[in-house]
Amino acid sequence: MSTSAYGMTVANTVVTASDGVLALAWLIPTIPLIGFVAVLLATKRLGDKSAGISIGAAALTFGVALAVAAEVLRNPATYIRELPTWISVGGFDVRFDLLIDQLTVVMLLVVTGVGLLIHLYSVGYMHGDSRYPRYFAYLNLFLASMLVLILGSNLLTLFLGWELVGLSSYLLIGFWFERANYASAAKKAFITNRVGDVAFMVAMFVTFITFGTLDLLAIIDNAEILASTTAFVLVLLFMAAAAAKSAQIPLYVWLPDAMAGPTPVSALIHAATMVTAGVYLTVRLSSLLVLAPNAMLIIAWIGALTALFAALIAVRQDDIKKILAYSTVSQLGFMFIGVGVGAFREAIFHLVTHAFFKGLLFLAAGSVMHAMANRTNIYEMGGLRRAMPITFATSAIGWLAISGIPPFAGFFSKDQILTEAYLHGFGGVYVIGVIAAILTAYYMTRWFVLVFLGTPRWPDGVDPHESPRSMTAPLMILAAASAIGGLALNPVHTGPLYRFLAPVVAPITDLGYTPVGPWTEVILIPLAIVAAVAGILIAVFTLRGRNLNDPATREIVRGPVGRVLENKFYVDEAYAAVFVTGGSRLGRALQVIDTRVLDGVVNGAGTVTTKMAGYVRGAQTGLVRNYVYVLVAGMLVITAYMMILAR
Amino acid sequence: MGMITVTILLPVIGAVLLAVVRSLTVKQVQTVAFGATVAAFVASLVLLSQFDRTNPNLQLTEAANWIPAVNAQIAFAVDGISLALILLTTFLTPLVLLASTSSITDRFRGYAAAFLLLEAAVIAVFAATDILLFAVVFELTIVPMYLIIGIWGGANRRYAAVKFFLYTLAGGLAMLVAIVYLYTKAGSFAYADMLQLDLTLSEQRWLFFAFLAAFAVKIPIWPVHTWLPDAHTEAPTGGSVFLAGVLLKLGAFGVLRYLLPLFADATRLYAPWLVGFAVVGILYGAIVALMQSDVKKLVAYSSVSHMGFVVLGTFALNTTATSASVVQMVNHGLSTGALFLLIGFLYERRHTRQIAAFGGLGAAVPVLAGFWLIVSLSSLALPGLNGFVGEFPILMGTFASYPTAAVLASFGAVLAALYLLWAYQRIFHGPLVSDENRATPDMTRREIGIITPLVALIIAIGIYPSPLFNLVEPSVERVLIETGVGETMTLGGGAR
Amino acid sequence: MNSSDIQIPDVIWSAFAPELLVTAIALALLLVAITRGQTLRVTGPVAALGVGTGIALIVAGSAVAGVVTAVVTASLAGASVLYPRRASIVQAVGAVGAAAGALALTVWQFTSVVTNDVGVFTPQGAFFDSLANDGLALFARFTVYLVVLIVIPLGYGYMRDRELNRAEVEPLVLFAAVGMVALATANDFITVFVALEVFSLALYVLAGSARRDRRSQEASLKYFILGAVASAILLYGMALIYVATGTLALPVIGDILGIAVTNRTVALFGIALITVGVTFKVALVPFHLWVADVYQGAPSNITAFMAAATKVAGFALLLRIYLVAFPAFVDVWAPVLAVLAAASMLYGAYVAVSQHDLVRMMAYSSITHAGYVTIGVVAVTDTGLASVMFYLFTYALTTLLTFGALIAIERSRRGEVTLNTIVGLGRTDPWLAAMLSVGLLSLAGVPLTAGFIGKFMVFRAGIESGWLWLVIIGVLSSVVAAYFYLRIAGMMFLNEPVNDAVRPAYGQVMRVVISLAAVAVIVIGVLPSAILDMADTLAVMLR
Amino acid sequence: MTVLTQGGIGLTATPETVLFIVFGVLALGSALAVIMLRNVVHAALMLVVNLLAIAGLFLGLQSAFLSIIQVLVYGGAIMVLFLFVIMLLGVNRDDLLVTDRSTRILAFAGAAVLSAAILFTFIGPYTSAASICGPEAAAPTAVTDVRCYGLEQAYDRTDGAGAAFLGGTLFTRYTYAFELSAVLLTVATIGAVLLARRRDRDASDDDIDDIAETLPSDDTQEV
Amino acid sequence: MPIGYYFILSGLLFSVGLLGVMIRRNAIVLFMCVELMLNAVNVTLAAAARMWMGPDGQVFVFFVIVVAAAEVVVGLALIVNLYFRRGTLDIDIPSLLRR
Repeated sequence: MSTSAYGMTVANTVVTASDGVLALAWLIPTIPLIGFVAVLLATKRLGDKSAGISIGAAALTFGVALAVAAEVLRNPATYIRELPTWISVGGFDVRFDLLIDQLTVVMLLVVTGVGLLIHLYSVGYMHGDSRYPRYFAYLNLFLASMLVLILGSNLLTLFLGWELVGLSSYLLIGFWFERANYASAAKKAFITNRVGDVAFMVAMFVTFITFGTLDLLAIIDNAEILASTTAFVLVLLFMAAAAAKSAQIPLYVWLPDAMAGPTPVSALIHAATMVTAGVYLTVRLSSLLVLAPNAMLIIAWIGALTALFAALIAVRQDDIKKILAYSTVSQLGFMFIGVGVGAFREAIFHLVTHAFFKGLLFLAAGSVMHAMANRTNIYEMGGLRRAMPITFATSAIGWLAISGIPPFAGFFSKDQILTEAYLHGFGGVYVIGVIAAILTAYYMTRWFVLVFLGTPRWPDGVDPHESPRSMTAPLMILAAASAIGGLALNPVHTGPLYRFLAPVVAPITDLGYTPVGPWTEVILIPLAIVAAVAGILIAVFTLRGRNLNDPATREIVRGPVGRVLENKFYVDEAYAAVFVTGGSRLGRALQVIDTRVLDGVVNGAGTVTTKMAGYVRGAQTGLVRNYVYVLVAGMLVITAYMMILAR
Repeated sequence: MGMITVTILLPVIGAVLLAVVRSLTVKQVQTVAFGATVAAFVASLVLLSQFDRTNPNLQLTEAANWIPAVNAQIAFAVDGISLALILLTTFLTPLVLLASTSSITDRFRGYAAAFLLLEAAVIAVFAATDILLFAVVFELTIVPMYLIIGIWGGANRRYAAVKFFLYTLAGGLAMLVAIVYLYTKAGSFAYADMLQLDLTLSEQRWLFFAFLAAFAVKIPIWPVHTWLPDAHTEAPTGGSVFLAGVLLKLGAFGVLRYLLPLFADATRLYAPWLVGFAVVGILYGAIVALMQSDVKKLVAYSSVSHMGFVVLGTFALNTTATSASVVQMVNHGLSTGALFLLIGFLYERRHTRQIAAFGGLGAAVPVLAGFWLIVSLSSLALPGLNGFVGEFPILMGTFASYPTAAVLASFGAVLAALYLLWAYQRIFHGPLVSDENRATPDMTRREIGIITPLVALIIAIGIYPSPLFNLVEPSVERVLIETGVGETMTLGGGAR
Repeated sequence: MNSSDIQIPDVIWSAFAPELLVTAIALALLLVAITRGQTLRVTGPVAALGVGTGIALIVAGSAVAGVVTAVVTASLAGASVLYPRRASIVQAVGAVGAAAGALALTVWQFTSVVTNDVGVFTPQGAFFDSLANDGLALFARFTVYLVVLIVIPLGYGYMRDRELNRAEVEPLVLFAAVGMVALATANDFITVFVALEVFSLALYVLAGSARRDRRSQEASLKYFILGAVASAILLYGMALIYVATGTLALPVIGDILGIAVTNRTVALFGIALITVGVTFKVALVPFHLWVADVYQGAPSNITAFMAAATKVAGFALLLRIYLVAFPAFVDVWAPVLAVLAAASMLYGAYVAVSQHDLVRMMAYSSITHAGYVTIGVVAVTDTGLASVMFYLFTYALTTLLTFGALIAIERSRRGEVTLNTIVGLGRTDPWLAAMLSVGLLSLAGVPLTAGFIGKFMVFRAGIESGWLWLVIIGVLSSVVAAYFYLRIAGMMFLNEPVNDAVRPAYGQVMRVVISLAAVAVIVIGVLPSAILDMADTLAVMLR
Repeated sequence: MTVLTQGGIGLTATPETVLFIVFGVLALGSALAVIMLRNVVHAALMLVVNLLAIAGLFLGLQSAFLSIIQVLVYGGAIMVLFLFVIMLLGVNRDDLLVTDRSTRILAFAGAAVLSAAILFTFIGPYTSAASICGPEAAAPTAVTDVRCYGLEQAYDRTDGAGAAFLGGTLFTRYTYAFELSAVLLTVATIGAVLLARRRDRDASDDDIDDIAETLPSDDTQEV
Repeated sequence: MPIGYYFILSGLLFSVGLLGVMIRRNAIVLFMCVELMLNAVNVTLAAAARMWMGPDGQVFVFFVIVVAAAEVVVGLALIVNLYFRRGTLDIDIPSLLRR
């Protein structure tokens, strides 16, 4: 306890939480888990009412989380809640211990808070679904898993949560499994994540070989024993794992498809919480990261490219959720820019604000879809501002927040990341980030305008109306958070959140960072605002007066470039060609090898036996004279052997 | 009479009862068979209670003269490894019999008797400390299984049964020759005496391969696995469950008990090769599983892949990986057994195992789908379920010795997810179009009762595997010391 | 020249008492046949004579021999009383009685004659050692008479159904048995040759005893021609050994060849020719060609007898000749026998795979088994000798069991038993199918059957003597062999019966005999100690 | 004779040599005739000549008693039986030779190899002066030379014709074989009766054959 | 005269007999050839008996003659039987049993 945890400049003490509210921290993942099981078991008896259990569990979890957070805020330290052993074999020990520190608390609040809101929202949104209780059960399972991920004090327990969120995600994406492509999307998400998991597992192997433990604190404390090559490999492996979970190039492909799930799920899992797990992981291991500057450079570039790439794709999408999905990928890219340039706290800050505004935008989209009888094409919308005033208003806040217009939350977090990138000497990353920011403003404006402004383009028979209170209430709460969250948490570079998180992230020393005067930021901030406004204005001007009913001309970006963007750079197709077609070719080849070659040898041995038997059997001619010949021949051979060879 | 003998004899008594008393009604036959297996399970629990976990050696020894002329004894003893596998056996058999009561309508008496004999033989394999006795019961397991596949199996059962028989017999006979050789050196068949033998490396080499022939076929190690898909596909549900759950473990058990300690030098010499074959098996089995249209065949190939992990861990030769291998044996028994049970339930409803015939069943049979998913997840090593706690330490331990192999094998996990979830998707997801699918009834109370213990264990081991690890680890360490890698490779520490 | 120069041999009656009894009963049975239904006319006096002899023997001190004689002859008369007009039953009872009596006398010989008070077993020679009552002889005697005891009831109903139950059959079987035992006890070339011819001639005739069946006739003719040629070759070999050594007594030959060889080439030539003759009798490749045809053509009960007993006699001869007469030339003949054994094991197994007729399949299987036994021979150790005896004993039992079942099937069918015949037998007659399966599993060498222990012992002997490659070939052939045994079992159990499914016919006696054989096969498989110990004890030869 | 003597292979013109050459040539020639003559009766007669020639050889070997037995049993009983059967069956013409040329060549080659082995075995050690039988035999000159002792001394102790000499051994040393030969003759007799006795219902005798012929004698089915 | 010539003659006679067995198809002639072989061996035995000054060989000849007689009895019975059934003495005709 007296050791300096984390090896950070601002050290936390390590405390074993044995009493008080922190001792009850084990309840945080357990309550939703119990909720999950209880709902499943109670469904038969209680029917749709069993969903109440789930909401109760979420609320209770949020309550406990709040209490824990309050405790940590009051006495900042790293708390370990000891729990039983999970696996212990031959020097490999893993316990279920919980790790609670500042980073955990931030994540806890985001997850449980947004989670609770989405539980509530879902009451209205999922109303009438045939598997209503099961949906809530899955939500609870997700919460439990995500909380295990956040609280695990050990890479393996973290991995446990990591995988279980994948499972929940799988279950929820494929919630409407009757739709074949939804089921495929679920599977795609799981499999893609598995690829990352391999990297995660190998990373754990390397970690264990190196450190002799998978305990997070021990790793962070002893990070400096890493050789630089090992550190480089290790960081990249963790990044590969994070790239899968957080939808970065090249493993982002599952996230847009994941929009097959119910919209609140998209909001919760595929925008606010789960997909940020990769960010959490890398920030958690920041003291490892800083040992491998080259790896961080790669991370930053992955983030930047993903941000730009996804933003470009979003420009030509016309599905209300797909745009948001690519936007999420893009925003996650920003977070990884933060991680890559060493702005760990900024990344977390952006994670938080993103949870607010992206959750908000998704929920709003859900609200719109709810009103539009599950239509998702933004060209079939328009002019909803009157029909759905609350949704419109809250969406507007979300739109401004993501576009980076001050004083909304997104502005602060995104700007701080880009500024850090610039300050740390990542000029290229900064430029790409700015371009991505302009694009973000552009496509979000397009999204907003096409959905809410202009004249209605929806077909006959659709009668949009505002969603019920259970849905609008979360919208409003999130809108409020999006509006003031940034200002409240970290208005300037060294705000409260920044200071709060200081003990748990590694300081940047070695990245060519030369502290520059505050005047640099003074230049950069207006630049960011100009970029955001430029994006919005481009969108507004290009959309004005355009015939949006004509598919041929309604898009601004047309021609070959447009087609490439519309088809998402053909990445899915390329992957299909390489992995699906190639894989099935290989599979067929092995199948042939199995049946023809390996089994063929066996069966062939049988056939040869039978054939040989047939030939040999031919000697048995039935003619006694031939038998005599054989007899005499045998006699001569034996005689010859004995008399000549064996003399 | 010691508890091991009791555990072995109880099923035998049941079988004899079934064979001798001809006037039993079907109900009575079921009761006798089930009762005998449950009694054996209870007996094995008593065995567990008598077992001293801290003692790594073979214990609870029982011995009686068998063939004094050749110094052969009927000698039994258990260590943690064998006890774990005995428990797995006695746990699975009642469930298997219970599951068969509805599917096996023809000559259930013979079926039950065959199973009881099989159970007894398998327990004897795990408990034998006389190597001749081991060989005898090892071979003997073939016969009832042959009958079970051959009589109660599917359309192509004869081919599958004969293939199973000849494949395994061929391996077993090679081992028999080696055993006789060992006997001529040691002058007795006692395992303890065999351990004292001082064999030259060239002797060890061929003996190693002779033993390996028997075990590799049984496990099965690629490329001698081709009997398995056929056997699994054609076997009745109970047969498949038992085959996957228990019989495949005989080989892996044999490797641990005999191959490693007796031919330590050869083992260390050839371990890299076997690791290589294991990796090939893992990936190959998984890829071929992907291509299957028959769900049983798919699971059969998945067994090839999963047993590859067991082999990998065993020949990684460090406590972590090798102990986890034993745990993985149990896990594979549970999850693949459960999967076969579920396939059997589905088959009873639909009389087909072609994946293409299904689709959208998740809506029609949600409970079955749920269980299936859990079991599939266990099989694809989702953390929190049992498959993971076996597979991960195996890979971890292997990484310490063979990093490349471990990394390659890790991709087996991706592939496992792919084939299992793809199969799940094709069976349970998608629109519920055909009338047969729509009319498929969900699981009955009895079926839920059968699968629940398995799933409970799957989850329990996934969350709290320590008792299992504690049971096997001392024994595994003993084996590794005998194999000459006793200075247990300390994982971690020095950076590579 | 005065007659006092001629030594009057001191006949040790106890040395061949079983043969004496069997021969006497066989002659009596011949007489029974000519009474035309008045069997008591013969059996009465025979019984009187027998009982009288028995009492005399008891008085003379041979209580066991006396009792056996009296009981066997009395039972013959008893059968006559019970079935006054059924000569065939009386004959069958007489033959069984003779075999049982001979068995009793064999046991008596072992316990009282060749084993002294403190239980030490000493081989006994008689007639200037032209007859050897050693372990091998006692083993062969016991096994052969046991085979007779079993085969007579197995064949009774079968022969009746096929109208083969001619009066000469039982006596010929008994004479053949006497010949076989005499061969096993023979310790010089003359006795060997005569004994060989005794049982060979009897078997030639028996093989052709189904006179109306062309196949039987053909079998008989083929067997005869080949047998005669082989005998001639064997005889020439013996003559050459005589040329080389100047003696015909096997132990003396062994001594002479061991000390100094006048002319090695002649001896080698002789050994080569003897190898041909002897391996012809035990049917090792390439001198096996008669086996399949003869087995298939001969009446099945005779085939059973041949398969079970001839192997015993043949291997007894082989062992005695090679181990007693030619131990000095082991380097020469052992490789040859090993090659023949390997060829037999592979050939038999491979060809059997493609057979359709079960009896013919059994013939090839017997070739395979001859190969296995030969592994024990080339081991040239006491372990090997014991393993050979054990193997032969269990093989005889198993063969009888298998043929018993086949005979039961054949009786119903009056024709060949093919794979198609037995389809679904597991349904129509589970008991018989089970019995046949036990036999087949034992032949295949599946654990917990006698066959497994037999193979095990033989392989062990082989490995101990360094014949690893031979053992490996044995294993390979076992796998192939398992396939065809398994195929039969599969046909019975894994298939549903067809419409004209067989309904095997057998009486209670047959049922009991087959069951006992099956039980014996399993008991020996599980607890082989008694037989193994006995084999170890008997692995002593008069040298 | 002289030529042979000069050839140095030990043949001298003793009476024994004369006997040997005369009867040897006769035996070999008649044997070849047996296997070459197509007429069975002629072959049988040639066999008689062969048997008698061998009886002559026995004389040369100082085995007069064997010679007598040979004439009586073989030349008398056995050959009569042969001729009787031949006549009974009425098969005096026979052209049943193996017609296949290559087979015949093989057969001759086989016989030639065997003959070569025999010559190889005996020429040399058994044809030296030491192998001349009786007291007149020279001392062996090579270690491989075989000494022939001759029967003279043995006969000296008995009656000179060999009968008692033979009988003495036969009824002492080989009693058991002698007794067995009694069984052998019984077996032969019973066997002949069993096989050759013609019984009832010969007309429908072949019913079983018919069944046998309709059955598939070859396996065409696989499992 | 060296005793070896008897052995050689005997061996040649044996070869001739064996050759006869191989090239003749008539059962009776075949059988006569077997007799030739047995007789050939008799010569060897008698010669060896002389060589070794012992009675054993002569006794063996005696027994061979007995055995030959017994064999002839059985063999001829078989041949008669064959002829009555098949109307031929060709040993190539009976070949029901094969493969």
